[in-house]
Order: sequence, then C-alpha cells, then structure tokens
Amino acid sequence: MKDETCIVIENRHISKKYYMLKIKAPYLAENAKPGNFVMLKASSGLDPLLKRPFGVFNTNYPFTWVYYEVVGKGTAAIANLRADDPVQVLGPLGNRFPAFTGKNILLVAGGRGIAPIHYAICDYAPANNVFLIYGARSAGDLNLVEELKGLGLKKMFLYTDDGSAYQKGFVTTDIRRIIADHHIEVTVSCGPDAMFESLAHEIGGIGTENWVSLEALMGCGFGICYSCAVKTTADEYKKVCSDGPVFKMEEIAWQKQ
Amino acid sequence: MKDETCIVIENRHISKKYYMLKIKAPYLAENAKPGNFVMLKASSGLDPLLKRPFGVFNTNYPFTWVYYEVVGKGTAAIANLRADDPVQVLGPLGNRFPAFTGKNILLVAGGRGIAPIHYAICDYAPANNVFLIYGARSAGDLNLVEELKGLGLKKMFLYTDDGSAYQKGFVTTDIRRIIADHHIEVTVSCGPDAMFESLAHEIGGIGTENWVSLEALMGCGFGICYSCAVKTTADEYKKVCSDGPVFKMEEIAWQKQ
Amino acid sequence: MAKTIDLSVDLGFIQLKNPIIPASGTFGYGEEFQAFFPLDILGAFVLKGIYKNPRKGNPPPRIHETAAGLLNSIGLAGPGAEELKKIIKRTASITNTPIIVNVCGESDEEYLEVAKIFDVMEEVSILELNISCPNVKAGGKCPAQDRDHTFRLVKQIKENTQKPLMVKLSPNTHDVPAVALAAQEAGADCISLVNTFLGVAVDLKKRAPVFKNVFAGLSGPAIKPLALKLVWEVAKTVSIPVIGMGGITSGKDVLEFVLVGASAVQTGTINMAEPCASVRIIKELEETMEALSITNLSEIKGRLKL
Amino acid sequence: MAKTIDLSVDLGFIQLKNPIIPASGTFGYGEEFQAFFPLDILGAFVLKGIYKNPRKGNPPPRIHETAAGLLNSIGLAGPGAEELKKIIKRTASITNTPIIVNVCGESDEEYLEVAKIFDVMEEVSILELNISCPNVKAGGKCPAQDRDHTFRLVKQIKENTQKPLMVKLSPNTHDVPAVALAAQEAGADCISLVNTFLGVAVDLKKRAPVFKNVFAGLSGPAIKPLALKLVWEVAKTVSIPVIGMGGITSGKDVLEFVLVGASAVQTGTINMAEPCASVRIIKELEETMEALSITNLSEIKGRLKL
Ligand SMILES: Cc1cc2nc3c(=O)[nH]c(=O)nc-3n(C[C@H](O)[C@H](O)[C@H](O)COP(=O)(O)OP(=O)(O)OC[C@H]3O[C@@H](n4cnc5c(N)ncnc54)[C@H](O)[C@@H]3O)c2cc1C
Ligand SMILES: Cc1cc2nc3c(=O)[nH]c(=O)nc-3n(C[C@H](O)[C@H](O)[C@H](O)COP(=O)(O)OP(=O)(O)OC[C@H]3O[C@@H](n4cnc5c(N)ncnc54)[C@H](O)[C@@H]3O)c2cc1C
Ligand SMILES: Cc1cc2nc3c(=O)[nH]c(=O)nc-3n(C[C@H](O)[C@H](O)[C@H](O)COP(=O)(O)O)c2cc1C
Ligand SMILES: Cc1cc2nc3c(=O)[nH]c(=O)nc-3n(C[C@H](O)[C@H](O)[C@H](O)COP(=O)(O)O)c2cc1C
Ligand code: FES
Ligand code: FES
Repeated sequence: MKDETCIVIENRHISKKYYMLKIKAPYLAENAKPGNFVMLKASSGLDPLLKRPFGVFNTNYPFTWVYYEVVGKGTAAIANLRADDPVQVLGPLGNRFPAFTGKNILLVAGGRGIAPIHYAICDYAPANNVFLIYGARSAGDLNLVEELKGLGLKKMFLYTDDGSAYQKGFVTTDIRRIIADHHIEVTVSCGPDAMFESLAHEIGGIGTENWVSLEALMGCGFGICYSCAVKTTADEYKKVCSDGPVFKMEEIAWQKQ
Repeated sequence: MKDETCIVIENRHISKKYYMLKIKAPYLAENAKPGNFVMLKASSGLDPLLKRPFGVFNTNYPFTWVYYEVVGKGTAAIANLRADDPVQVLGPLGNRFPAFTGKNILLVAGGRGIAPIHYAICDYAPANNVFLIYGARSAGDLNLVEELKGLGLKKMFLYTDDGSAYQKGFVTTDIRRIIADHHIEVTVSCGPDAMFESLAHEIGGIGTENWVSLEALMGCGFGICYSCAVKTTADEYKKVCSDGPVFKMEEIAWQKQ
Repeated sequence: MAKTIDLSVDLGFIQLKNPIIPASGTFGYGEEFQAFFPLDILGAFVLKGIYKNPRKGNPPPRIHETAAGLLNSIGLAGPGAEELKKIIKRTASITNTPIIVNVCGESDEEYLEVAKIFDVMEEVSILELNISCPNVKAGGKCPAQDRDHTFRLVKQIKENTQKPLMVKLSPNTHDVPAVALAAQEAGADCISLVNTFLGVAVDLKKRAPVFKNVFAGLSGPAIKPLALKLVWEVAKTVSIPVIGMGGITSGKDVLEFVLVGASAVQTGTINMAEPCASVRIIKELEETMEALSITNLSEIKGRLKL
Repeated sequence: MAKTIDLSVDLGFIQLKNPIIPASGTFGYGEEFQAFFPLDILGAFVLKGIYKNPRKGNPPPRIHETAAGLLNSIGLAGPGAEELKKIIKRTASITNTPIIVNVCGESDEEYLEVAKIFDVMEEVSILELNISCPNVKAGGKCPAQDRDHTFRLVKQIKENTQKPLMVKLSPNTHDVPAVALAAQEAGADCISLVNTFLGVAVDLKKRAPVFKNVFAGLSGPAIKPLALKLVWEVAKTVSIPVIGMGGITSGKDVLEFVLVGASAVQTGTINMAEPCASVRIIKELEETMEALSITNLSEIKGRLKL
C-alpha cells in the first residue's frame, strides 16, 4: 500500500449520480487484487478532510478504474475532478476475494456494489462458471450492463426494485432457484447493508460457501483508527478495512438475521 | 450589486503566481465602473468560507476580467478554476474612481495593483492625458505591459525593485520629476500598503489631487461586517468596502507618514 | 412546494413566519440586505450589537479565516443608540419582519440604559441581551461567564422593560445550562446561543498574535458540532424557547438544531459569505421538510430519539 | 536544506530529534506506519490509549466528518495491556524513536495498574496519562474535569512510577490552566493538550444523534484556533514543557503552536487522512524555519510578541 498523488485520466458521468473514474496509478494497478479497495480524496484541502473508500472496479497497468456514486461531500468533490487533475490515492487496501478454480460461482451485486464484483468477474470468469445477479433501485441505477456482457459470464440476472428495467424484484427474489438450477457452490456479494441482511436470511444456511464485501464508515482505511467496526457473530468487532472488506457471510452479525 | 453564480470562460496563467480570469457575468459587466471591485469564491464549499475581493480589470459585455495573484487558499482555489466551472460572484462593489476630462493624470500601480488601474486607463485615456508608473518586485511580477501599450497612454514608466526588467527602482523613484515634467494635476494609485506610505511621503503635499484604491481584509464586501476598517486622518475608521475602496490620499492615516 | 408545509414558529410571545433569523453582527442593520432580497421573507432579524455611544471598534486586522471558520475581533464598532434609532425607523419602513435589537453594555447600567432606549420603540419587537460584552467593572469579564451576574443583569432589565427579552449566551463559560437557567429564573423570555468561541490566531511572519487583543471569536461551520451540543444541553434544561445558532449554512443544519431543541435559529457567518443565504436556506428547509415528511417544526422540536 | 537548521527539542528529561509526535489514537501502534515511512524520522510517537483489559469499543458509527473536523466516539477499543506489551516489543525492534504509552483507566486504581505495567518496560520512554477517560466511580466524569482529581491521580502515579509522565489535558473543563497547574504541582514532567472537544452530530433521517453516546470528540483543523488559545494559556501558566496539539496539518501550524509556547507538538487526525503526513510536515517545518530564519525552535518557543 502507498499514499500517492495520482493523475486523473478520465472522470466519466454514467447516469444519475454514478461516475467512472480512471486514474493513472502504476503502483495500485500493479498490486490491486480483486476485492481490494482504495481511499481517494479529490484535493489536499481540509474540507472534506478524510479520504473515502472505493472498491477497485478494474485495473490495466498503469490504470485503475473506480465506479462510484455521489452521496455526500467527498464523492461530490471527486465528481468534480477532470482529466489531468491530481487525486490523493491510498491503496491497495484490505483483503481480497478468495481465489477459485473450476467452481460454479454466483456473484451478487446491489447498486454501486457492482464495482468490486466487476473485478471479481474478471478474475473468476476464465477458470470458473460464473453467474451474476445484479439489482438496483431503478433503471438509472443499474449501469454497465453492456460492459458486463463481455466478461464471459455464464448467465446474468438483472433486477430493478421498481421494475423500470429488466425484472422487477430484488437480488434475493430468485436467488434460491438460481443457486439450485446452476449448482452454485460459492456466492460472493457486495451491496448495501439491507441487501446483505436479506441475503443472509435467504442463503445463510443452504450449504453454499458465501462471501461478502462490506462497506463501513472509514477513518483511515489501513487499520489504525478503529472507525470501521463491524459486529461478528462471536460478538466481537472486526475492522472492515484491515480484517476485511471481504468476510465469510456467517462471520457477520446481520441485524435482521 | 448582485450575488450570482457565473461561469468561467478562461483562467489564464500569466506568470509566476499571476492569473487572468475571464467570467461571463452580464450584470457585473453592465454595471461595473472603474474602481469597483468584486467578491469571488471558487466553490460553494465551506473551506475557504468567505469570498475574496478583486478589482475589476476590465469589462466587455457580458464578460468581466480579473487579474489576480495567488497568495493563500482563496486565490489558490480560484486558480484551479477552469472554463465552464461555476464561480460565486458578488458585485459590483465599492465606489468608483472619480471621472475626469481634459486633465493630466498620472496613474500609479504596484504589482497586482495594475488591475483596477488598467480599468482606469481604459476610462481616462480617451478624454485625458494619461501617464502610467508601474512597478513590481521583479520581471515576472510586472505583467501585461504589451496590453497596456495599446490603451493610448501618453507615456509609461516601468520599474522593478531588483532591476530584473526595465528601470531598477520603485514607483516613487522618479515620481516628482514625472509630475513636474508632465504637469500632472491628478494621481490615482493602487498597490501594497508600503507603496502608499512612500507615495504619501513623496507626493502628499505637492499640490496634485491624489486618489488611492486600497486593499483590506474583507469579510462581506458590502458594508455589514466592519472587517475592512482603515484609519483616517480624522482618527476614525472607514470601511474600505463601502466607503471606498477609492479614497483621497490625504484622508488616510498612513503609518509611515 | 407543497402547501402543507408550515414554516411558522410560535415563540409564545411572538409568531414568526419561519425560523430563519439572521444573527447580530452578520446582517448589518438589515437594510443593506434589501438589495439582495425583500426582508419580508425572514422570520426576524437581529441588528448589529449596539452600545449607548458610538464606538470605533478595534484596530485591523479584525477578521482571520480559519479552516471552515472565521475569527473576528470587530470590537463592536457602531454608531451608538441615538443613530441606531434613526436606522431602525428607516428599516421598519421597508419591512414588517420583526426587528431584534442586540443590546450591549460595558456595565450593567449601560445595558439597562440601552435596553430602555429601544424598549420604547414600537418598531422593535424583541431585545436580545448580548451578555458576552467585556464588562469594565468586572475586570473585563462578561456577564455570561457568571451565573449570578447573568441573573442580576437579566432581572434588572426585565424589571425595567416591557418587550420580550432574548438572552444570548456565550459558550466560553463553565456551565452554559446553568447560566441559561439563571437567565430563565430572572425572567428571560427566551435564550439564544451560541455566541462565538474564544480562539487565537498567530501571524508567523510577525511572530505575533493576528489580533491586537490576542483573543478573537470563532464562528462558522467549524463550530457547528460544539454549538449543537450546547443548544441540546440548554434546551433540555430550560422551559423557555431556545434560538440555536453556530455554523448554520443549510436547511439541513436548521433541522438539526430544531431536533436538539431549538424553536428557531440564527444564521451568522454565512450571511457574510453569501448575502442571499437566507433565501437559499428557507428554500432548502422547506424542501428538506417535505422530503422527510415534516409538516411543522413543532413535530420534531427537541424530539431527538435517544 | 541548509545544515544550520536544528529541529531537535530538549524536554529536559528527554531529547527528541524533532518536535513531531503522532498523537494517541491516530497512529495505531506505530508499526502500521512503517509501511509508509521509517518510524525513525519521528520525534516520538504515542500509542493508541490502553486500558488494563481488552475493550470492544463503541457500536458503529464511530466517526462522523464535520466541516474541516472529525467527531469520533471510538470508545477506546483495544487489546489490553498484556497484548500491548507484545506489540511494543515488536515495534521497539524496528525503531529507536521514543515510544509513548497513552495510559487509560476507568478508575484511579486502573490508571495506576496500567501505568505500572508500562513503567517497567525499557522499550517505553514516556507515559502519557489520558485523564479524559470517563471514570466509573465519579459518575462518568473524567479526572481532567476536576483540578483536585487530577492532582490526586497524577501524584499517585508519580509516586509509584519512574518514567517521565506527560499529562494530557481535556479542553472540556472550566479552567484548563488550573488543571495544568494541578498536574505540575503533583509532579507531572510535561503537559500535552488538547484532547478532543465535546460535540454532537444529528442524523436527520433517523431523527437521532449520530452517536449512541450522543457526545463525541471533535478533532482536526476546525479546532485549531481553540487549541492554540488553550495551549497559549497553559504554557503561560506552567513551567514544565507543553506539547501542543489540535488541528495541526502543516509545518506552519507546528511553528504557530511553538510560538504560543509548545516545546513540541502532536499530530492527530491528519495521520488518518494522510498516512505520510509526518514526512511532509517535518519537511515543511524545516523549509518554513529556513524561510523565516529560525535555526532552532527554542529561539521562538513562547516568544509571541504581544
Ligand atoms: C470498502 C468500501 C468500498 C466501497 N466501494 C465503493 C464503490 O466502489 N463505489 C461507491 O460509490 N462507493 C463505495 N463505497 C462507499 C463510499 O465510500 C461512500 O459512499 C463514500 O465514502 C461517501 O462519502 P461522501 O463524502 O460522499 O459522503 P458523506 O458526506 O461522508 O456521507 C453521506 C451519507 O452517507 C453515509 N455514508 C457514507 N459512507 C457510508 C458507508 N460506508 N456506510 C454507510 N453509510 C455511509 C453518511 O453517514 C452520510 O449519511 C465503499 C465503501 C467501503 C467501505
Ligand atoms: C478592494 C480590493 C481589491 C483587490 N483587488 C485585487 C486584484 O485585483 N488582484 C489581486 O490579486 N488581489 C486583489 N486584492 C487582494 C486579494 O483580495 C487578496 O490577495 C485575497 O483576498 C487573498 O485571499 P487568499 O485566500 O488567497 O489569502 P489568505 O489565505 O486569506 O491570506 C494569505 C495572506 O495574505 C494576507 N492578506 C490577504 N488579503 C489581504 C489584504 N487584502 N490585505 C492585507 N493582507 C492580506 C493574509 O493575512 C495572509 O497573511 C484586492 C483586495 C481588495 C480589498
Ligand atoms: C463579524 C461578526 C460580528 C458579530 N457581532 C456580534 C454582535 O454585535 N453581537 C452579538 O451578539 N453577536 C455577534 N456575533 C456573533 C454572531 O451573532 C453569532 O452568534 C456567531 O457568529 C455564531 O453563529 P455563526 O457560526 O452562524 O456565525 C458576530 C459574529 C461575527 C462573525
Ligand atoms: C480516532 C481518534 C482516536 C483517538 N484516540 C485517543 C486515545 O486513545 N487517547 C488519547 O489520549 N487521545 C485520543 N484521541 C485524541 C487525539 O490524540 C488528539 O488529542 C486529538 O485528535 C486532537 O488532535 P488533532 O486535531 O490533531 O486530531 C483520538 C483522536 C481521534 C481522532
Ligand atoms: S478505517 Fe481506520 S481502522 Fe478501519
Ligand atoms: S468587508 Fe464587511 S464591512 Fe467591509
């Protein structure tokens, strides 16, 4: 991991509040593994003060891509970046998705959770049978479908909560059937907390090996501030940034469970 | 005066820490008089918090130009603006340089003080005999000389403190001789406080009508916060933003005097 | 905007059309803002603090920007009470919005004198007692630093004036809720807080404090979390209405202060940075209330779920 | 950089190679930063606060960003003293930079117990007493809020330990210089300040405080003017060295704290935002000293021209 000033190559508006940032970050591009994340800050100013965490969407030396949604002042500042602007980059951070070969893997993404899942697809597709469930609030939140089509997925299931595009429903709507139909052995998911809670409820005990990539408020991103606590089933706190962000689903104490 | 979001047309680096900002600000361009200033802020963020004051360099409906030097965080943020960016603009503010016809006028500018003086030249040159003394620390601080040449000045006297360009000296070095030689009746100056102090010493009592355009730390720019106090010879404080920024030289209590 | 959203605020002794009240020292004498928007849109507004006699104020520099904050040491420059009376008549002729006079004094006697002058002006709706003024007889301490002094002063003013009295607290004291309680017990009709926090800035080149008085008052977004805490503590303690302030710059900020217990708010530094801030904040407040299904501020006032 | 600039600092009981000391809770256990720069470049560093037993810390959210500031309510999560001993041995094996242990306790007894544990470790150079921990027996009040409690606690620790003792003050008390003086009288070798300011944040959607404990500690650039004031007041009051902190993000900030009287500084929140901040700040400090013709910090320490 390195704390560097990198250069913005492109900051493309995708839809609604979603953007794709491409940065020139050789060290990051060389070292980031699927599941890793980076901390970004648009300027060296004092407000916003802290960097913000983002999953690695993809890398291609010397470039790294980040797919993000504007939700507050940190992401708004990042959305204002333009080609040639400097950006503060700390990474790669966190653990990675486990490696698999010859498995039937179901990836599950909710909204911007597609970011690390995209990188996982790139990693898994060549040597596994990879399926994707991808859902979001509505049409404009379900982006990058064309890009996903080129990644060698066995099958893709797309949902919007409001039915404004593809199937109306949630990522959990048909998941048990999909798992059964395709003899899924492993699931890897990323999305909002509410999605994880439903997921844990649906597939928690059905025998698949389930991995999740969590979000949490992060102060530092590398394990020193204890901001990013998540409760485990052992009734301890783990640090999402350095113990995760990838956890076994059963390790986490989901609230709804 | 209006508080508006305007659009940056161009933000050109001139030399060292000097820039020329061109904004599309129809109301301002239509209403700004020579000597007026504007308050600018690069973004709607909270740090920097306040707008910063700048003399109007020129206007040409619907455009306004501001010539500025980066000295701290407010001007640094403005220097980062690019074409099409929004910029917060409050103006026009303050009083104007008095109007003259048929006079021998000497304009005196120190460093970035050329900004309002430039606008004054545009205003005075058609109907008066206008002379300019312009000085700055060194070569890279004495900018826009070519632009000034096209404004119809009778004569221009250029100085650098360190002699790295033009005459070595200060704006005060030959001022008494210049006033005598060209039968100057009116002087109008803008520059740093130290320049005013020397000027007041040199030409305070020699019979010319002397006007100055002051700088001060400004909180609001329109007279409500009392931040921009300047001591007068009547031992009162005046507000640079709303009583000025243009004052009679003898009204101000110069420290060195 | 949906008709159903009601921004009005009832302070008991007065009804305001909305909770937005530009704060003393950051809104001039009101009339200067008429160039930007009609004063009629405001809930009320507070005039710059006034002493009996004209005051020059402190030598410059009088302000210094810090990270998301502003230090000021204006020194309460002003034209004196007689001149302010004229200004108020002028301002009152252009708006019906309630005018609040920020009463200052170097001694209890001066506070009372100033209060009486404006108490008899029908153009004035509320007196705000600025108990953060350094008191010459108390060795430069201000009444706000001392519960007993606050009680004495407020009582004396209440006994000699008719108008509703808002007492403006300083955060620079040991036990702010105790001072608030003293003000309430002495008869205050409502409390406003916070005034600025004492801070210091250093001029490295001069190796000297930026301000001649060394200390200056910190305001702006930097202080918002500290102000929210104090407003919450005071609102829990007193039963009279509390007017919250400190770093408010948005409609959301207003709702945060209302949730911790403020009946209305004052907006300070933002008026300097953005003269039209009031227009924006009122609009944002309405929009945010609609988005959060709040139809009236009284629904949420002090209703922080613990 | 010119050879003539000497960054070293003499605290009397220890010599530091420079005045930059990352602050407790913002620098982990030191070793995590070795990935970014050699710990040897630092003047010293303070480990995350430690209690006797492992602590889980508070439920999330534990941080909330405010304008140029950070509210935190981590709840002093940590592995307990025994585990920390192992970590310290590991860290000490990679650097000679003095290690400072931030001693916490829920009671005076626990403070003493923890202090004694680290007092006997040769790898530890200084004990920093974090007197801002809520004290279970004192109804949640922390020793730092009370002069007498501070005196008692510091005296007890000094009588039972050998290492230099740094007492870290809270700004959330009536009379900070008085508490500093009490610590000095009880035998403290130096003072550090400020810890975080109490603030509140509101979650509008939930209509609840952001933090379960309601209050959280404000740090970062937002508090710098308030911290400079308190450091100045304390440095004027005590004769032992003062370590200043609160919002430091640059070499210039360091010099401002030294001018108001700090012998050295601690850097907090900036280490979270920018892990390499120490490298940059040391470089900026050297450059700024050169630009201002300061060859040694002792030339300007406390020399604010009034
Ligand atoms: C490991 C990790 C990977 C991530 N990857 C991506 C990604 O690839 N793309 C993407 O768009 N986003 C991602 N996020 C989320 C992203 O970090 C946040 O949206 C961002 O930090 C918000 O910053 P802000 O300043 O814009 O919002 P703020 O102004 O800080 O916050 C706006 C609102 O969002 C809430 N909030 C912010 N962050 C979180 C969070 N992490 N959990 C819960 N609530 C939060 C705040 O409490 C507040 O209510 C990731 C987060 C983590 C921890
Ligand atoms: C009426 C008026 C017209 C002006 N016109 C121009 C112009 O045309 N072009 C231009 O480049 N600048 C002009 N200035 C100066 C300009 O406003 C300042 O340089 C700017 O506000 C600095 O902002 P900052 O945030 O970059 O610096 P800050 O970070 O605020 O300050 C940097 C340093 O400069 C000092 N400083 C800042 N402003 C002033 C000031 N006004 N007087 C004395 N010290 C100050 C600060 O105390 C600090 O030490 C004008 C000022 C006034 C009042
Ligand atoms: C430039 C300036 C002048 C002020 N003058 C006064 C005053 O005359 N009387 C008063 O009670 N408060 C005065 N204040 C304090 C404000 O009214 C308000 O309490 C404080 O700024 C906090 O609010 P804010 O953070 O929204 O600015 C002044 C504040 C500033 C910034
Ligand atoms: C996340 C976090 C954790 C902290 N933990 C501790 C701690 O364990 N012990 C302590 O004495 N201070 C702790 N502090 C306070 C800092 O050491 C420091 O006093 C404070 O943050 C002010 O400095 P700053 O503004 O530079 O951050 C913590 C601060 C933060 C932000
Ligand atoms: S974000 Fe700091 S420990 Fe995880
Ligand atoms: S800058 Fe506010 S009164 Fe002049």
